[in-house]
Amino acid sequence: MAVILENRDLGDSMFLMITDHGVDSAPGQFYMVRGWDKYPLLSRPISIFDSDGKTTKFLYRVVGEGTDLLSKLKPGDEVQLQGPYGNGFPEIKGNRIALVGGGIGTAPLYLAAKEIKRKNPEKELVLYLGFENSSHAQELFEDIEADARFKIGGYITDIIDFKSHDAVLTCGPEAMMKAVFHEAKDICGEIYVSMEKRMACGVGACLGCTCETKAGNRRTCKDGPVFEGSEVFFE
Amino acid sequence: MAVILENRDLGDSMFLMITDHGVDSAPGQFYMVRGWDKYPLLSRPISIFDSDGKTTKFLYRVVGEGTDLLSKLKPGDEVQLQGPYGNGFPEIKGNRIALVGGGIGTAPLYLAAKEIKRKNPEKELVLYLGFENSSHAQELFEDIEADARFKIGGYITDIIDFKSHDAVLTCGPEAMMKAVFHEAKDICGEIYVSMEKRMACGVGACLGCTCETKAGNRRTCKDGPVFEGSEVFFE
Amino acid sequence: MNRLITKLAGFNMKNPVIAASGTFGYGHDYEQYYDPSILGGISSKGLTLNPKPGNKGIRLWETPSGLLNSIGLENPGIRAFAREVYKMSEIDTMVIVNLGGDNLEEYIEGASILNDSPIDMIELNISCPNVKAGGMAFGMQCDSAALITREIKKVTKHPLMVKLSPNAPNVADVGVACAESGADALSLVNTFQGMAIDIKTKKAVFENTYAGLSGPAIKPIALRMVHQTVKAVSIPVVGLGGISSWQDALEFIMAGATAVQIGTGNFPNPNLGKEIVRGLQKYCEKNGIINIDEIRGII
Amino acid sequence: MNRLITKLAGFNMKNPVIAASGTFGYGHDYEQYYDPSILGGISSKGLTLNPKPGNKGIRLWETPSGLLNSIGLENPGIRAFAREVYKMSEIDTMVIVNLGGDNLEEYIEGASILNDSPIDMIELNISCPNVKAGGMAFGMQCDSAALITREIKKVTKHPLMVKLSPNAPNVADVGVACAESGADALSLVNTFQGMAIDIKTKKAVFENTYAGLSGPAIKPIALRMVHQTVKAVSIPVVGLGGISSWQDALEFIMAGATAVQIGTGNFPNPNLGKEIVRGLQKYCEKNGIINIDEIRGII
Ligand SMILES: Cc1cc2nc3c(=O)[nH]c(=O)nc-3n(C[C@H](O)[C@H](O)[C@H](O)COP(=O)(O)OP(=O)(O)OC[C@H]3O[C@@H](n4cnc5c(N)ncnc54)[C@H](O)[C@@H]3O)c2cc1C
Ligand SMILES: Cc1cc2nc3c(=O)[nH]c(=O)nc-3n(C[C@H](O)[C@H](O)[C@H](O)COP(=O)(O)OP(=O)(O)OC[C@H]3O[C@@H](n4cnc5c(N)ncnc54)[C@H](O)[C@@H]3O)c2cc1C
Ligand SMILES: Cc1cc2nc3c(=O)[nH]c(=O)nc-3n(C[C@H](O)[C@H](O)[C@H](O)COP(=O)(O)O)c2cc1C
Ligand SMILES: Cc1cc2nc3c(=O)[nH]c(=O)nc-3n(C[C@H](O)[C@H](O)[C@H](O)COP(=O)(O)O)c2cc1C
Ligand code: FES
Ligand code: FES
Repeated sequence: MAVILENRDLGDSMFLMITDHGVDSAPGQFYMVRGWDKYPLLSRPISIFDSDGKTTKFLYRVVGEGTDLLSKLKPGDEVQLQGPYGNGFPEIKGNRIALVGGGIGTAPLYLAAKEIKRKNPEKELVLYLGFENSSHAQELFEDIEADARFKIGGYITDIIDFKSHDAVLTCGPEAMMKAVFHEAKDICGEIYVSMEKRMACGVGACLGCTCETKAGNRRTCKDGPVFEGSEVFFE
Repeated sequence: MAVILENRDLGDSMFLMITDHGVDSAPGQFYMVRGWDKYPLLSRPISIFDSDGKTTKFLYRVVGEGTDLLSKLKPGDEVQLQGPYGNGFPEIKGNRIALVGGGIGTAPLYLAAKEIKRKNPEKELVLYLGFENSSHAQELFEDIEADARFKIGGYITDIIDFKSHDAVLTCGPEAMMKAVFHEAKDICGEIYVSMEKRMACGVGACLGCTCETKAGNRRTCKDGPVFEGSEVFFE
Repeated sequence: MNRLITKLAGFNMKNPVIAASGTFGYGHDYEQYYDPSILGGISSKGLTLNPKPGNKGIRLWETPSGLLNSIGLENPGIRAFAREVYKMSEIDTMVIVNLGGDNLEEYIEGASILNDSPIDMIELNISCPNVKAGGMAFGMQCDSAALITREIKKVTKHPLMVKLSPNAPNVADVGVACAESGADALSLVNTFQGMAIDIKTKKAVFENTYAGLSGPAIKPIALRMVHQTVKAVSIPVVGLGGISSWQDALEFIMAGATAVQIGTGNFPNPNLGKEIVRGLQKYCEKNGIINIDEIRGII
Repeated sequence: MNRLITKLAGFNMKNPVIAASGTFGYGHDYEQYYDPSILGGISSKGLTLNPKPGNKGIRLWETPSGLLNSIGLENPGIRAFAREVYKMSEIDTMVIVNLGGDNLEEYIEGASILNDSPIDMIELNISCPNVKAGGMAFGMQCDSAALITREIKKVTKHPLMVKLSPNAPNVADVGVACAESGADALSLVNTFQGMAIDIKTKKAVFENTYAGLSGPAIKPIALRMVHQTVKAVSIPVVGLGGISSWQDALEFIMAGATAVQIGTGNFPNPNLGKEIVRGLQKYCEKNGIINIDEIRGII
């Protein structure tokens, strides 16, 4: 059980939850989060926004019953974190990396950017972050040593010049990731997408989160959520 | 929605919940209490411990899922109170009244005693309150102008001399109420018992709380929970 | 504009929201919450020819998102009801009597007595799992369901809705049998036979061992059965089972239900009937639906 | 002292707690939580002769205290499994292969291939509601269930447990038919056929329209079916459906289940298997029960 230190309303239905969970985890991994006992039945997959060995942070959007319950938790309340699960983003070879996020899909890109910078301060990062509305969520991304560019409304791809990048990490609505992949595929050597599927177990046991790839069916929770863009059949 | 002002742990799994619910209600009535949204399914019947037009108070014991959830609510949290339901204790004609409670069955006797004293200060009241263990719940009863006698463990009937009373109100485990009734029936003119049955609707619609009486089946939630002792077939 | 007007077996209902039998008494118990005449219909507690005291022992047991009940058709008998029927009939809505019985003769006599009552419909309860004789027995097989439907149709002058059991081998087949035998409408589901054990006493919780499961837990199964039955028959089907919100009600209507009933959902939320009527009306307004018919059976 | 030792079809299990098919992969996925060899048994994901990609579209949908799934028996095929069977067999527990198929021939060939595999039992899945051919079809009627049981018994050298469908007209009757045809044990229930509708898209959520309901929501019905089947047959019955705690497991055992399986309960609580084994052992200790047999079928 982790204890909530802060659960900050960022506006536009988004929240930042800071917990005292001190387990190290890799960018792109996620937890099955559970802020309740028996109901609703399933835990909710939420990406790691930040993890520093002392705290684990989540950026989430209230869309239904589970995230609504999460948003009502107060400092001192407990939350179950099952994980960290998933593969996370791999080491990137490229030097001019675009991190492209849409909406709440921006969440895993914070730690991804931070870790790349920590390991390879010389790499150039640009964060392209699209939101439907402006909110305090944007401010969260301002303390990374990276160029963070925001687009409120419209298509994120409109503000990206893929030619200035050799690698892309992307997370967001599938249609956005598909567009990013198609625009980048002939230009950037590495393209990684973080897929989103409904999940029950999170550990690879139920096959509920299957993602069709060129290498056959893969489990988003265990073999993913990060896949090579060229591997995935987008819907 | 009522707001919780205080939710005090009294020890021995008992709690006093004070809400800002200002509806007047009669002693012996109850609310279907709901401190959660959809789960568990049913609301929980809880007697009115005290009601003063500004607040409504409940004395409850944690025995399962629902009462456990109630005990975790904090000041400022909301709770749904459906009611007040039930008939409540009637006007008592007798002048030397015994109020006999066992365990959490003591809850409705506080307001009952208070109201009798308010309307008829001349009446003599003795509260006989049995608890399995001592706790701060006892202290709650000390501010009524009545002789409050406590029995920790054992049979409450051991400390009652029914000859010094002409009326009895009782609430508690059915076996206790049955014993009280049998010892009092040839001595006291008025004996009222407050029955406890599982309830779903609380309004008389489902017939889940039927109590067998000499006048036929009665709904504990609507026709009761208070019945004349001589009417009830104890189990 | 009322976008919810619904025709059911010749009756023009204000809306397709009916209070389910056994969960709404005889119509008046929730009056402190709302005027019951805002509902499209109300089905009475199950009535039998002779008064029934109902079952002994525990009658209610909560399960995860569900409720097991073993009321056992406690009721004052049809004659006593008929004497006071005006109390229910004065509610300006479709008044339905839920009719139970121990055997065919009782059902027939009960239906005959009701001919003189100002009610709008009989709901033939051949699906109560909580009584020993009669009850569910008639609803389990096509031939017995057909027989009783035919016999009641012969004697009743009221429209006849037959309430089906989800415990039947194949509920849609039973529905077809009833439709062929003259039923004017079907309602489903009644409760699922379930069980609970008290591990402390090492006994079944209910004196009858089994009891009837209702509530949100059963909704996915009930919805599937309603969908299957709608596809199998051409008479109207009234859907129920676990409806707790207007969205749930809409799922049943999209699955083809002409109307819905709300049972267990009334218990946690005594305003449910009102909320569903309003929610469906607002949904139609927002989506430019003139009459809810437009989306009925869309799936 | 281990008070939970349980004999099932000739096998001495450490305890009566089995991980249910389709919810525990091939035994290793929960290893970060506990050593799977503490379980009494593990049933594999359903395997078919030929690899299956499973169903397209949404595969999971949460319902009140329940889960609808439409996985569609995604699996690598029995030959691929058999080549790597050592990975599952090295777990020191009763290793069960859950066997599915599109038609009788496939089932038979699958069972034959498994003769060379070091497994302890076959669980014949004639109850999967999520595949078009085969699957549940065999489990719906007594004669087809009897036929397939007989045919598999002819070819397999492993003990045979037949997994029954709660969607059958009468699950206990199907159980009797399987028992008479040579089944060594029965397991029930598989998922209940259910449905969900997405009111926003006005479409059924699942591509196959219907899906399988599991989880706490179904427990009361599953328990009733297990109780009925236990009374009807003399072979061991393994009970499952919604078990989420050792108390739930105990209810099934008191209802007569020789062992229990835990499926959906693993998802919200990945420690469930461990907790149930411990909980049952402690319960026996506290209540002076030398072996859990003493309370099995007490109801
Ligand atoms: C690997 C992964 C990482 C994610 N990271 C984040 C994150 O960092 N921040 C964030 O806000 N959201 C994230 N999501 C989406 C998040 O899981 C859903 O928004 C959430 O489960 C919705 O739950 P709910 O109870 O509020 O909604 P409901 O609609 O009530 O949920 C009902 C069911 O559907 C599932 N579900 C609904 N929407 C989604 C969805 N978009 N993806 C997966 N399952 C869904 C729920 O888990 C639940 O089982 C992530 C999803 C995945 C798969
Ligand atoms: C008219 C009336 C007045 C009551 N007043 C009080 C009071 O003032 N303080 C107090 O602590 N308790 C009171 N009770 C008892 C209280 O309702 C139960 O203790 C409570 O419902 C238990 O809920 P749970 O979820 O904690 O237990 P669980 O066992 O988890 O509940 C499961 C189900 O059983 C029902 N149930 C369990 N035990 C009882 C019981 N003893 N009586 C009725 N239903 C039960 C629950 O309501 C629920 O539906 C009263 C009961 C009635 C009928
Ligand atoms: C307490 C209770 C009593 C019921 N009594 C009856 C009855 O008398 N006649 C009947 O046909 N159905 C009866 N039912 C079944 C309901 O009308 C309904 O078919 C069932 O509960 C499923 O719907 P729900 O999930 O909305 O409750 C009863 C249900 C409950 C919970
Ligand atoms: C995601 C999922 C996949 C399943 N796959 C299979 C399967 O391959 N074979 C099978 O016999 N049962 C399968 N089942 C059914 C379960 O084994 C079990 O019978 C059912 O879920 C009821 O038990 P539960 O409520 O404990 O989950 C599956 C269930 C789920 C939830
Ligand atoms: S969520 Fe179960 S396999 Fe991925
Ligand atoms: S609780 Fe429903 S009639 Fe009393």
